[in-house]
Amino acid sequence: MSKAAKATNAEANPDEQAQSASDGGEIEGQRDISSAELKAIAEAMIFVADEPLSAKTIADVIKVDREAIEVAIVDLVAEYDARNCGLQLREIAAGWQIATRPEHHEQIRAYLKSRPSAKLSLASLETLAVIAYKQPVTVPEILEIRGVQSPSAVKTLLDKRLIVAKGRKETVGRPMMYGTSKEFLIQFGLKDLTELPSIEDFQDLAGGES
Amino acid sequence: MSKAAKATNAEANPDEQAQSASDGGEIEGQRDISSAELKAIAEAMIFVADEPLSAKTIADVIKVDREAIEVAIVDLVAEYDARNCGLQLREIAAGWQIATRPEHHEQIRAYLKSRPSAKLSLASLETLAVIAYKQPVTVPEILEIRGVQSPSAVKTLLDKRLIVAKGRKETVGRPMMYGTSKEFLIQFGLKDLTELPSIEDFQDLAGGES
Amino acid sequence: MEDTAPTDMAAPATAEAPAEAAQTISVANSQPEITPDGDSDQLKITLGDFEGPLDLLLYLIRQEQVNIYDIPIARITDVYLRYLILMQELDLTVAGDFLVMAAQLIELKSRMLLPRDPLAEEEEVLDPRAELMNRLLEHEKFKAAAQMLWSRATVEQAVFTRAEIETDTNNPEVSVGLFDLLRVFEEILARHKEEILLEIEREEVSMAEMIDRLRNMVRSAGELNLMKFFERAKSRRELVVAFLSVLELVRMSEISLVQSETFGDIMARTASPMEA
Repeated sequence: MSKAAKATNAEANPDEQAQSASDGGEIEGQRDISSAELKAIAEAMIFVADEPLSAKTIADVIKVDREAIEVAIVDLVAEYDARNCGLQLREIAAGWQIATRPEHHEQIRAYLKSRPSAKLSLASLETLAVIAYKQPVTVPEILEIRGVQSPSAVKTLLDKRLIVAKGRKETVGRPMMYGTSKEFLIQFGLKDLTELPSIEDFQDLAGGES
Repeated sequence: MSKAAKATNAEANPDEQAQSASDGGEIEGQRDISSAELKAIAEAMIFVADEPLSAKTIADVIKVDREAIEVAIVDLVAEYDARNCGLQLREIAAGWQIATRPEHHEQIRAYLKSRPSAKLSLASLETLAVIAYKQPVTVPEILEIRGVQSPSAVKTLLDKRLIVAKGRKETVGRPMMYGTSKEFLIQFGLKDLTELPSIEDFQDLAGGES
Repeated sequence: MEDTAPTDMAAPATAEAPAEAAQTISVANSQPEITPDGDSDQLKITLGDFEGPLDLLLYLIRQEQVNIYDIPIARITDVYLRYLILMQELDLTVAGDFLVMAAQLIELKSRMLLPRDPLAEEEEVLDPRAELMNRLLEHEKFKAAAQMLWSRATVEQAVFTRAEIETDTNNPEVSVGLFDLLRVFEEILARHKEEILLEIEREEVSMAEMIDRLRNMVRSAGELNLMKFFERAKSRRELVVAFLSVLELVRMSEISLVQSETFGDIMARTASPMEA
């Protein structure tokens, strides 16, 4: 029995409906939705979604302006922060998600009996960095930058769904090109690829010593 | 990043520590946990749990008195109700659970229905793989290759418009042949079928080990 | 976790315990060390996660405290080669990439020794080290980026989302990517192959059947290439039966074997009436 299904067996409170009719403008084919209700619906929908949910998706489903949803979400984020509670509402992979706060990870791990999942090897991380910054990029191009022949790191990243195929390059042999996936954004806590620091920012680090 | 910093030096506010020492009493081998923190941890734990969580379980995991957790949860429930938000904290099956409120069931149902599903059952996925790589192919041929009956998977794929009929094969019974659709290309981000990864692409990746 | 190829030398190892080469990889702050071991001349080596020759070179440049923009090629080449020899002495597989770099360094070193062409314009004289320097700088940028990703992932691992909401357990759904399609297809093919093999195992050809088969084949064609006959065998056991049946028919003088040249094909023929 899903949590979502649990939500089905009750009627809306008549008082609230009356209230919602009094504020907020009417949208065609849709009953009035107060801003408080909009916030509540957005929160509930983000909660049941099993991946980060965009404001646009929410707006499309309940047939209101995206701006209204965006306002509601900004309000919600402020509420979550003000409550100083165990959860946060955050933007990730071009969507919104409810998640725990990092400071409680020890207790949550203790409950889930989970250990920090195996980290990627240095080879995989470097390969991932090359793909993230050079995408779409082919295996030969990755090997050229890394200076090593082993392409097995690419396979590891595919297996972990951190990268995806992005078509073929129109050169000799038509090699497959790779780019980062949505899963990559999620696992590395990124809103989108523009949130990655520029690769040139690492220039100062490179060769900076000595 | 600041989140990490928060996680590592998560020292409780001295005032709060003093408070919790006075009302909770210190538990062996466990640093003081303020009541605000207890509430946050309980909330986070209930959130990640895949079944209703009892106060006792939470108390056991973080090694505090059950009474302290019960107080924290009562506080939390009051907070949730006061916020008048999209979620509720409720007791069910001798445990606590975060769930959506019944009054939003319509919108949540609408959302769950609207979800584009790039998701396929394993049977459908296997059938799709056979059709993608062997097209045009008939149902008997698919059965032969997969070694299992798959007529319903073919129907699912037709319903999802991932495959289309491609005429009849000129053999006994003139069975219908199937191939992948334009929708298939769109969903898998392919320009054309030549962009499908080949077994060679995979072998190149696995072949790093000399 | 072991997702690097063995040739990558990714696993840290020590001179004392090379057997522990398969231990887990720690990404951060794992630098190799060479330290004198007590009074002896022996060097104690701790290898870091060298992901290839560029990594090793960068490390050596740091260790030797030389300027990456003005690398003393002769000195670095010597240190690099010494390092490779040490790795070989430790029985660590030195991957081809390391040897290629060694060759490039030696070539660079010799080019540095050549006198400059006095006729060449000053601007046209490119520093032979420029390409290597650029590759090193580029590589180091991505190493730094990898560290950044690592710390991001670490923070992210402390964040949890709600548990899966159960769906229909009878029909577990999987979200699909392009490579899933290929992987699944390969699995089907592999499964198919296994089934064929299993069927062959069950099918047993008796000695008598095999003798009949051989006899008929030789009779109908007049002669039979034995190699072809043996290749028809679908299992090791069937091959043995085929071999025995050839011996049996030769023993009974029903067939004779002919080899027209040394190492040539062996043909089975119906024994000629003269021999019979």
